[in-house]
Amino acid sequence: MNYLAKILVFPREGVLDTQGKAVGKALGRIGFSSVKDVKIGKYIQVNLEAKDEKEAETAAEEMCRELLVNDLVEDHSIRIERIVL
Amino acid sequence: MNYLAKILVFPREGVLDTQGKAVGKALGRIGFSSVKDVKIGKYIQVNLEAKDEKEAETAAEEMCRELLVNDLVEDHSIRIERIVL
Amino acid sequence: MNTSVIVFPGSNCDLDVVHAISSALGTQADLVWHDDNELPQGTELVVLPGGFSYGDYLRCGAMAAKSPIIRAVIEHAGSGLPVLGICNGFQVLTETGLLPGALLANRTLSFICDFCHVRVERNDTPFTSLYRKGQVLRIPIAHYEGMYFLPGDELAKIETANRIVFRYCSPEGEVDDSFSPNGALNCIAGITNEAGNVLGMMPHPERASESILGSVDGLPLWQSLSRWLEGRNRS
Amino acid sequence: MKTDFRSAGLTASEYSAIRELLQREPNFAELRILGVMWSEHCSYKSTRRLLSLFPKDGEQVVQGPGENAGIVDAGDGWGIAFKVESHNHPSAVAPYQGAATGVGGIIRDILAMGARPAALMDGLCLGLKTSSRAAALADGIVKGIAGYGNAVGVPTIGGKTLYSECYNGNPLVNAMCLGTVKLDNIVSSRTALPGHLAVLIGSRTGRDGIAGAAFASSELSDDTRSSRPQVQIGDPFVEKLLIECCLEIHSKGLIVAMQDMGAAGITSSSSEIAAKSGTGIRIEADLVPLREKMEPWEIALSESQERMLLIAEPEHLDEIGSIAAKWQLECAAIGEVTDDGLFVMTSGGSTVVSLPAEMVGGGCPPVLWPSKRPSSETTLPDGGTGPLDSSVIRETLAAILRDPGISDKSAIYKQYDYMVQTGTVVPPGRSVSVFRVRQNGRLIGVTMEADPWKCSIDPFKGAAETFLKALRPLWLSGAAHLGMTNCLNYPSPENPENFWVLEESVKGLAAVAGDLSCPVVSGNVSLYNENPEGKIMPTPMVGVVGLFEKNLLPLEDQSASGREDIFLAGDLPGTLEGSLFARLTGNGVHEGRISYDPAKESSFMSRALETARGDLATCARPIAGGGLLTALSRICISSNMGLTLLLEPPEITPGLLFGEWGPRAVYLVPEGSLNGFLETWDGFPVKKIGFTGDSSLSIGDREILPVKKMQKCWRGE
Ligand SMILES: Nc1ncnc2c1ncn2[C@@H]1O[C@H](COP(=O)(O)OP(=O)(O)O)[C@@H](O)[C@H]1O
Ligand SMILES: [Mg+2]
Repeated sequence: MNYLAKILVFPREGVLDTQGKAVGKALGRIGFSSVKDVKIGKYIQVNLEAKDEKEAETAAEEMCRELLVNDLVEDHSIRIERIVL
Repeated sequence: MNYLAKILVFPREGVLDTQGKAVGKALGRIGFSSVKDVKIGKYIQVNLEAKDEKEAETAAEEMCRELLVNDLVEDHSIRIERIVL
Repeated sequence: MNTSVIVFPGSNCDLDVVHAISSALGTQADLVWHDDNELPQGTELVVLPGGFSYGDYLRCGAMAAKSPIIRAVIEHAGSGLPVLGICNGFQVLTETGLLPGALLANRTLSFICDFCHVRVERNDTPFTSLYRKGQVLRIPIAHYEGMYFLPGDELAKIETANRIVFRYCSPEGEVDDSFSPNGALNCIAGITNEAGNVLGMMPHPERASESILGSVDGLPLWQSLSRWLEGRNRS
Repeated sequence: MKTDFRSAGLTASEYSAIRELLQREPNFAELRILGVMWSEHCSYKSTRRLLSLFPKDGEQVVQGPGENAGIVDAGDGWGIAFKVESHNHPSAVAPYQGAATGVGGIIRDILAMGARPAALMDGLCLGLKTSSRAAALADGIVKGIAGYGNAVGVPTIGGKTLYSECYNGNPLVNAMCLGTVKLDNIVSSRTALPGHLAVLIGSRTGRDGIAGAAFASSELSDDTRSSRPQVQIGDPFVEKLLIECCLEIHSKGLIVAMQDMGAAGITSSSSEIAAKSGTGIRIEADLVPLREKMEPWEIALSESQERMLLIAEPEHLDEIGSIAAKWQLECAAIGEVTDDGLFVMTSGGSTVVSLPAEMVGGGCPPVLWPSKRPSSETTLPDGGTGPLDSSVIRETLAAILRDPGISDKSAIYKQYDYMVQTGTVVPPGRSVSVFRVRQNGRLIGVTMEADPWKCSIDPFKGAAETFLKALRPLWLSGAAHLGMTNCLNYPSPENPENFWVLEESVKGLAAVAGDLSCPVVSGNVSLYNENPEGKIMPTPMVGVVGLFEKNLLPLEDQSASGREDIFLAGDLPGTLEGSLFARLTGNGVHEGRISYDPAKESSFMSRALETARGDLATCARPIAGGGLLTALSRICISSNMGLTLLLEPPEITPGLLFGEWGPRAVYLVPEGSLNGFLETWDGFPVKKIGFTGDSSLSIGDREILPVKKMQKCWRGE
């Protein structure tokens, strides 16, 4: 079966988010004065085959550990969706 | 009131997602043979003040149009969440 | 030649452009801060230099394109005077809409700093009149996001309108994807607007303007501009 | 609160020294601060005595060690500030950020002298490509240097990369920066006066890298995540703004003293300024712009990047503030210079730290580790050393050209913007990197060298040879050396044999510095480069800066036209001990003896300089790693031109073809210059060994390798 693992990767709490900071300031400068803070991360969408949701999730977790996420500086969260064709 | 605008930005259909392709290949190489396709985008989380959800959403849309997204090459989606302290 | 070189936070080729113009033409160029609302009186050429404006965060050139000075740059372009965007400056021009398209990550997914070859496709612009059509230039590039992209139908339009000024090529001038360092569509290294007075290019002419730096193939670009402006002032 | 000195990183004797000096118990914050400031990384407690052996003076030296960077005179009122700094431990844990912040840190050291950062060099000792972990570290490190250096707009114009298994888990990242400064406009860190303000400019302070210095002062444990300081994140965008901002403030004459914030952040920068200026300093923690809520001791020790401490007169604060605002940087007066000699930190109206500034900065008692010459003389296999036959030469040369230490490094340096600032006259990939000082047009040559294998065999002579390997290419290209910087990368000094090796290496470097008048103007020490899997070889990394005479262009090191005679200047056979040949073949290691002969080096130097200045050759290349045949191959490869060696069979020994050590070089001499060349080298061993031309490298009438094949090997195709 086909699943979509939707993975959000963002800077860990306390780790400087250089990009988010710069974008937050820029939004303020161009007039979005309501903005208090911006965080920027990555969105990774993996289309994978697995026998069930559980297996898809385990695989995605492993991919994060092995390659997609640097857990010294990044946190992540995963959501699995079944692809119905 | 405080809202979190969670914005996903990803390469538009037809625009080469070089990074996604490279990551997909790399995952295959290190043994994740179940991976069929990878897309990589950005995750932008804006913490903003607004009087209600509607206003927050409008503001976020406008930020996307003004700065956060380049529609020539990117698509985006927005989800608004209320921050309860 | 009265030149204004725009300095964005994170620009890093601004002084290089000033230096190249002064060594090529003996004229001084002004640095103009992005926060200004006006260009200095009498500005003839505007240069958006290379570098990492706003750290290249979000998208290269996106935040710089929202700077206060950009309105004046757009007006300047509208008046028919030349605007040159080099590397990050090219990215700013596409983000402002003065030029079509976008510059995406190199297909190698790495930063590339090297000499490359480009072919001059047009010598009827203010920037290129002193080149021969078909002339091959040896000129440096230094970028991570230099892959020119435009959706197919629009790409066809700018091709038909003959708006490509430079294409990556072999040392002998053969244009082929295999000679493109970054994977740019149609090997595009530089394009103009419809009127031909706004040029965006990924290669750095200011790095090829002195023989001690290994190439003088960028020199004619400054000289062309100077001559074009003199001609305009005379008429 | 019961304070535990051990968890602060102090020893029992240090703790009692502290109580002695203070005549009281230090409080918790003070203990943490002293723990960091008295760490090896900050205090140089194990090496201070050794470093004092370095000759530091010379008429060209404007600023020797002791400031943020050394400065040498580059003519016409301009100076070159330079220094090398290691970021080994952070890069082993977080390669991208570790290497990036290493680059950021060394740039701020140069900036702190009032200099404009003009060039970077990177010395990398990496693990073997066959280890996937080492390969990932190497990749991250290179990307980190590129990511930071490119964005900040300082070209990386060269460096040194070598590979050995001992660096698999202990990669070395030594970043060197050079800056240009007007000699009458140098900034110092020892000119603060009571009543001046301490002004912090740059990023907000967060919890990054608290106690990072202490981390760099111990071995790496297996666990890469727990008990680690928060990884420091570099923001090259802010650094670029910081450079421009500080230089603008400086150009207006508003800076009294300046200090970058490196290890131990506010504490080290402010206490160092106070100690060097003979003043005190009081910092109010509550005035420091923060990213998050922090304890005063955390504020004192945070290693958040992209911050500088300026000392300024109070009436200039507004102008400084408006310049900082223009560059979108935080700017806050966080305290003032006092006259009581104390480093004081207050918070919420009460004093949280009060320590003699002298004690914080330089008070750590030196540690004299026992030193013991290693007993086990490594007995090296003594292979056959007779003449080699062509097929062995062919295979050996091909293997050498493919060796990662010799082969093409362009995959690394093309990721670096090496041309920004339009001053790069000789780009990476050559034996010398050369940049032009924009302000006066003078050319500066820079080299970086390390040779841990030779240092492992004989730390004194190996370190001397390392230094000489950095000097000779400068001389050959025509640059007279001005000064040296170095990074001493070693394992734990607590092992007596390690310490002996360190001592001997320092003596070897000092000998060359003295004998050849190349003073040491700055440097850095990185100890404890070991982990449970092993320790690094002794790796002194040497950087040398040289100056070309006005209007002299660097002599080429890799161009042949096919119409030159080839000369070897120097002894016919080199030495195989510690050579790449010996490592690859385990053969012939006893041919030739290693030596250090300063008189000979000096004679070589003057002749090499004269040759370059007199335009007596078209190409000159030092014989270094891989020996004579490798040096010649590099010329063939880049000029796409073959050559023929006129050697007789008895001469065709491994020592001649592949030996290293000592002053040896190959020259290409066109016919018109022959007389001048030979006159210049009269009295020094010199011999015509062949001529250029054809499309292969041959010895006599036997083809060794076609140029095309050499190119393939070298490029790894
Ligand atoms: N990490 C690096 N960064 C930039 N340039 C490098 C780097 N490593 C090597 N180089 C360049 O590549 C060339 C070859 O490097 P290397 O083999 O380490 O030195 P050598 O030529 O002394 O044996 C040198 O010109 C050097 O400047
Ligand atoms: Mg310093």
